[in-house]
Amino acid sequence: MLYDIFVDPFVQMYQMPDFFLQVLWEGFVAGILYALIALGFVLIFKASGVFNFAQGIMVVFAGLTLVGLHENGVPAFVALGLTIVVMGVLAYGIERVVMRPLVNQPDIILLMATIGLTYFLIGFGEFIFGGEPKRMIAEELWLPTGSTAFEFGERGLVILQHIDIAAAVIAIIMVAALGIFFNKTRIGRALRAVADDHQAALSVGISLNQIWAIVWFAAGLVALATGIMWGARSDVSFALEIVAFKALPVLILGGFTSIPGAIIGGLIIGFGEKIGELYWGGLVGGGIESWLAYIIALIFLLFRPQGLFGEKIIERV
Amino acid sequence: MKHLKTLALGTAVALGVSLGGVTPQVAQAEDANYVPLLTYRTGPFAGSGIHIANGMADYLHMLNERDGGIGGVKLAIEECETGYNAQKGVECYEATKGKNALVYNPYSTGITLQLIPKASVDKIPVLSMGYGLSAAADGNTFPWVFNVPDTYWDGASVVIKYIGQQEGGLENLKGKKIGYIFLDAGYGREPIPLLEQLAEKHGFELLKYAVPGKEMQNQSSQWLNVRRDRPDYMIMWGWGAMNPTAIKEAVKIRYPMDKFIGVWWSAGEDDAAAGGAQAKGYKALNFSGVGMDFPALQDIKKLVVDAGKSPTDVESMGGTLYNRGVLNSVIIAEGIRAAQEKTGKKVITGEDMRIGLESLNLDEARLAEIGLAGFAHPMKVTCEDHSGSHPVFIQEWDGEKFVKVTDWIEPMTDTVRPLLEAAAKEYAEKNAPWPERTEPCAN
Amino acid sequence: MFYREAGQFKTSYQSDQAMFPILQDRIGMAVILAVAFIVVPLTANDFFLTSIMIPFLVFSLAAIGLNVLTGFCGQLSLGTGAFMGVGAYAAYKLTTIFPDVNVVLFVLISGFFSAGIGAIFGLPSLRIKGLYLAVTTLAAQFFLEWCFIRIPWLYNDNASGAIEVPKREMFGVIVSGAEATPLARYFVVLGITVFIAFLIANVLRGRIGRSWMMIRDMDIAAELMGIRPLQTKLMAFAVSSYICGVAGAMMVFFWLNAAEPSSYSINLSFQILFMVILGGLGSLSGAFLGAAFIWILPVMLKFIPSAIGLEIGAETVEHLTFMVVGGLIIFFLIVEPHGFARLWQIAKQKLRVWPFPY
Amino acid sequence: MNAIVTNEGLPTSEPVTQREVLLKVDNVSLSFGGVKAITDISLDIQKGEIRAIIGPNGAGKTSMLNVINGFYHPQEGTITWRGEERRKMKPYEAASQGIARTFQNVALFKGMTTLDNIMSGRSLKMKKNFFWQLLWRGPAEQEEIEHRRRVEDIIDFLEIQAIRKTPVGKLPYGLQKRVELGRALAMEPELLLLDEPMAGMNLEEKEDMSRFILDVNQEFGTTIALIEHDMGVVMDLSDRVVVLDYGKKIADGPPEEVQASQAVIDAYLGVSH
Repeated sequence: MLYDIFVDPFVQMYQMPDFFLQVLWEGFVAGILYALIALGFVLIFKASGVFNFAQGIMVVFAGLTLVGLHENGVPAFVALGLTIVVMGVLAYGIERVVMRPLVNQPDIILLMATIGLTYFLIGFGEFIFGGEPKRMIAEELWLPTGSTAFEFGERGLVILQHIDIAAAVIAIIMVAALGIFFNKTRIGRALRAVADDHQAALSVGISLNQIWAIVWFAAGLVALATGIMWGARSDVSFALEIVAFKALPVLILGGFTSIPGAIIGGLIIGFGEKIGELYWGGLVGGGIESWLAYIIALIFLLFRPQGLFGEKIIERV
Repeated sequence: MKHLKTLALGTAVALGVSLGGVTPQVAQAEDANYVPLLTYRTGPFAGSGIHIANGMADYLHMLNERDGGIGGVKLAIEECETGYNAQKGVECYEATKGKNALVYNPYSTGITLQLIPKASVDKIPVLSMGYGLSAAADGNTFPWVFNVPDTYWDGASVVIKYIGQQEGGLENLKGKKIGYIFLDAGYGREPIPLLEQLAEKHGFELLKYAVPGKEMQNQSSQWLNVRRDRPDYMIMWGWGAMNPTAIKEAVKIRYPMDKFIGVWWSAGEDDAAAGGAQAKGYKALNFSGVGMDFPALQDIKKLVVDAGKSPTDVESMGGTLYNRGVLNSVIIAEGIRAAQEKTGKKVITGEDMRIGLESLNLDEARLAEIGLAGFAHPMKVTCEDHSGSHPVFIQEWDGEKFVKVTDWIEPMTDTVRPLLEAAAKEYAEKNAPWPERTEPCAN
Repeated sequence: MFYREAGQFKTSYQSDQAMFPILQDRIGMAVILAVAFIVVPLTANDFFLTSIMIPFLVFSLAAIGLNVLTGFCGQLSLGTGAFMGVGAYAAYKLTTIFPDVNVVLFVLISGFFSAGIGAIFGLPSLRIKGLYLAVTTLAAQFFLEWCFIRIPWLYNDNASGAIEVPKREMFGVIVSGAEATPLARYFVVLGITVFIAFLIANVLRGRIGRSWMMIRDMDIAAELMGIRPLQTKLMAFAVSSYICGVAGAMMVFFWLNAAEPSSYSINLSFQILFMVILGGLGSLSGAFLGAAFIWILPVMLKFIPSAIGLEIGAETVEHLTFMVVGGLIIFFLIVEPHGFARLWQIAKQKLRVWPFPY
Repeated sequence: MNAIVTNEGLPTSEPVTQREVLLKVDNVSLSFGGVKAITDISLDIQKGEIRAIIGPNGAGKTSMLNVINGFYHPQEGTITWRGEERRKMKPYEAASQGIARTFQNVALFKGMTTLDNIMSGRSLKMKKNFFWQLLWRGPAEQEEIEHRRRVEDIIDFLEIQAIRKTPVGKLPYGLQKRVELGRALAMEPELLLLDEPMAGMNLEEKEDMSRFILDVNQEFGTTIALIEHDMGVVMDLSDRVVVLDYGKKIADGPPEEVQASQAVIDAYLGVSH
């Protein structure tokens, strides 16, 4: 028993290095996708303090809109453009209808509102585009779909999917672009000001409403990118929503407000759950992926309640 | 804001008041046979469910259009959305059973399991065509449940038999590794006892890969495990979004597709198409015809789909799952017809329907008569055997469509049947006191 | 005018701290109980009982359970569904091991199992607060759900992986299993729900209820006043989980008859949370109102189109239901974040001053 | 110094120094990360006195109170309570030893009524367990009524009968402060810590509050330690004053003495260090 837990997995890693590499790669790709969803959460939480449960649904909704439009005869890139417009309208609508009237409500009310939004978007998306899973139009968007295998020692093989590589590249571009946007533009500065202190930002003439709409739009774009990547791995349908729950432990690890935290947290969870599942999961019947991420996050939280990158909390009275 | 609050108060009160009026009308036309269809066109399983739902509804509507129903009595058809959710399924059942429902087709093993104990109490049969509780094939224990034409255990035995054929005999399975990837729910677990039995008997190693329902679209770990274990064959019991994802993942790890065999529910065109060109060679069981070359299907197209009376997409007609839905309705319709003959009544009840299903005999002549010659293997139900363990065939994906690649293969009835009876007995014991069969055999 | 307490004087502290100090409320409560125990059983049909009343009561109880934790103690939990599941599986194991013992007793005992599990998962609440805690309770949800699937002992190795409720009698009446009449099941559910709601109302107005609210309103001040935070929070977790566990057991024994692990999924947690929030955090009557709204509205929406003769596909109805429920949730949150309980108070206030606007 | 409180009937005539020492703080230092909040402070609080802690903003006054009631744990130094050295303890343990307090920013339980807030002060004194609470009828109810009587006495004392059933969130600031005092009194403490009890009050409210503080001290014999910025109030109310600045003690003694201290004058006028 002890052997199975403490020795055997490492022996396996050593004996089949190609497989171990493959596991790490899968963990990396999963981690990137979790990080992208978490990134959407972080953007919104930073700017408005809203824990946006609907981020997972926005991912599906964006993907579904893109594919749905294409299915109805819209050329791929036009559909992409239209989807961006739709996400913009959605962001504006959410700001107008949900966020503005609910400003200054307690966290839990805002959280519930985003869960309400989740329900609404599920119904709305399926109402418009139908409920069956749809194939992502990866090829039409000029995304690579093949795979490359690397020989590795004797009989060894590491297979890299091109789409996964593309996902990683796009994620990096996305984060870099957001970084530039935050640090170099006027709106970015205003956004950081809002994140720091709403009242103070208001008093220097920054429009909160405008910032919120922009942030929701940015989160919508991140969602769209995530939706395309994830959709290319498995089809687009609302079943993906559940996978989005994986982004929550990522947030806990990384802290609710840290963009680097989201990315590193995503990678930790991605690696952790794949390695855990493949080398230790078998001991308890497998499927531990569904909760391992949460347990990792929970244990972590007990030692560092503020997350990886959060600041130490000093309680005051 | 103040007005908003008044409005909210008003809304709340209005909702409260209208509550009283909700109870669905039990008023049902006296001169129709009422068939509720528990379907799902939403949720993670909609991808498979929509085709089934269309097939089921379209055939029954076609009968109404073409023949004015069955035996001169129209069919009242009502769909109730379950979302593959057991709770909603039961709700649908409770809401519709009072309207003199004839039979239920839950299209979910989970819902089926919940309805089985209710069936004998409410006197409404459950028809779980090729799914549900395998043990329900034992008509003596489960007089109200039908799983014609085959149980999952029949299906699993056919897969093993086929693999044996490929390897040049069942004895060559010794020492082989066979992987079983399944939806981790009642559905996917159902065949495990049989597969384990066969593994012991024929000396192969059974490797199980469970896919949790909520992680259907994220199977990379399971397939990494497959890659590590390198099983000689893979068997899949998948449904909904699990199927296309699994096929994609199999392609991704470069698993030889011709050694990958799905159950009849993993046989959708969309499922295989998701794997792209590399999915060529993927195999699946089937027991219903593929294609549109059947007069009855042409009638559906003409009278229902083209007439705009159905949400069905013309292109999806003739697909495996659509045709499966049609076959389901064929069995319902033939059950009703048999019941009308046996009882002499035109408008029948659930109890009559049970008799009708129990005396179902869909032979070749009858299939031809209803315009479905060769659509399915002739099937027959007896009082003892509610499944019949009918032969099934295997179809292969050629990159565009499924092609039948084997002849009809008989299940290993001699192995399966005793196990079924033992399982039925065990079920009755576990659920003691389980009602004894009191219904006389009408055959 | 209609709801006026003028002239009702309290002469003792006892009467002042009664559960319903105002006469009109006492009358109202008596009427509600009379309707529940007499009018409904006499008039309702099977559908109304099985698909509306029984689930409504089960969910009300679950909402009360979550309300103890979230509404009164301020600890946000998304693991309610799993805690309900623990109750259901515990009751199932107990009644299949000891088939001769009264099933209602087991349903009540099963709550202790979920109370224990709930307390264990409540441990992190000492260090983790707010939304972080909410996310960690998801760990409980997903871990327990996994247990329901992967520990076959819990469902007696049924091939189906589901628990199926056997036939059980109480005082010669069949109360569970397929043969139990809706009426019998209704009475059992109603009895348990009213009983537990009454007991919990007692706890909430006393010392323990107050200590929960102290933690909720200002945990630091509470601690400086001698409240032990861990003990108090764990107690809230345990009591809350007990109630949820009983509700979960009732859900399978007296309503669904069989349950799969997916019956106790995260969606159930959300559903209960909606009931609590829309009903009103920290209000027992709110739990009932919220349960009525969240459970009955979709059922209504589902059957309204066919009732008024509209030909809409089943899936369209489902989509519309999602949209309407989601939209209404947002609407009510915007209009009255304190829930229906507050709306009801506003209504009472209006009745009190009627016919004058103020 | 405008005398807003008349000194009629000051506690006792016996010399202040002869009283029993209730709480003694020796060489305490506290820091957060690199920031030193308190450096090497020693002070004592004697039974029955009113002890004021004053100093400019950020002097470490509130931190000192937090140390005394166990919310912060000093890195160095000892705390002696009734002659016994206190180990590192949780705030609720301090509370059970008889230390109560009010807060700089009102820390009432916002969702509860005035009555419930004050009743919450009785939490430590109520013992009936969960099962009696479930039943309510009988012991739990008796206990509740018994404590309700004590709470009503406090309500009468503070003259807040009319707002008994009002949720405290709806009360004006002055009344909230009063309710908070009532809540602390309900604990029947040995030592009552008041953190700026008069901040943000108008003259009339200050007068009321001062009277309540004196009454508490005299009628119930409660020892009081208070932080206050209003020098007039401090000088008139307190028996002894300790002055903190930048986390250090710069003066300690009777009001008049402290008032004359050069260090104190410098601290308040902002002489550069």
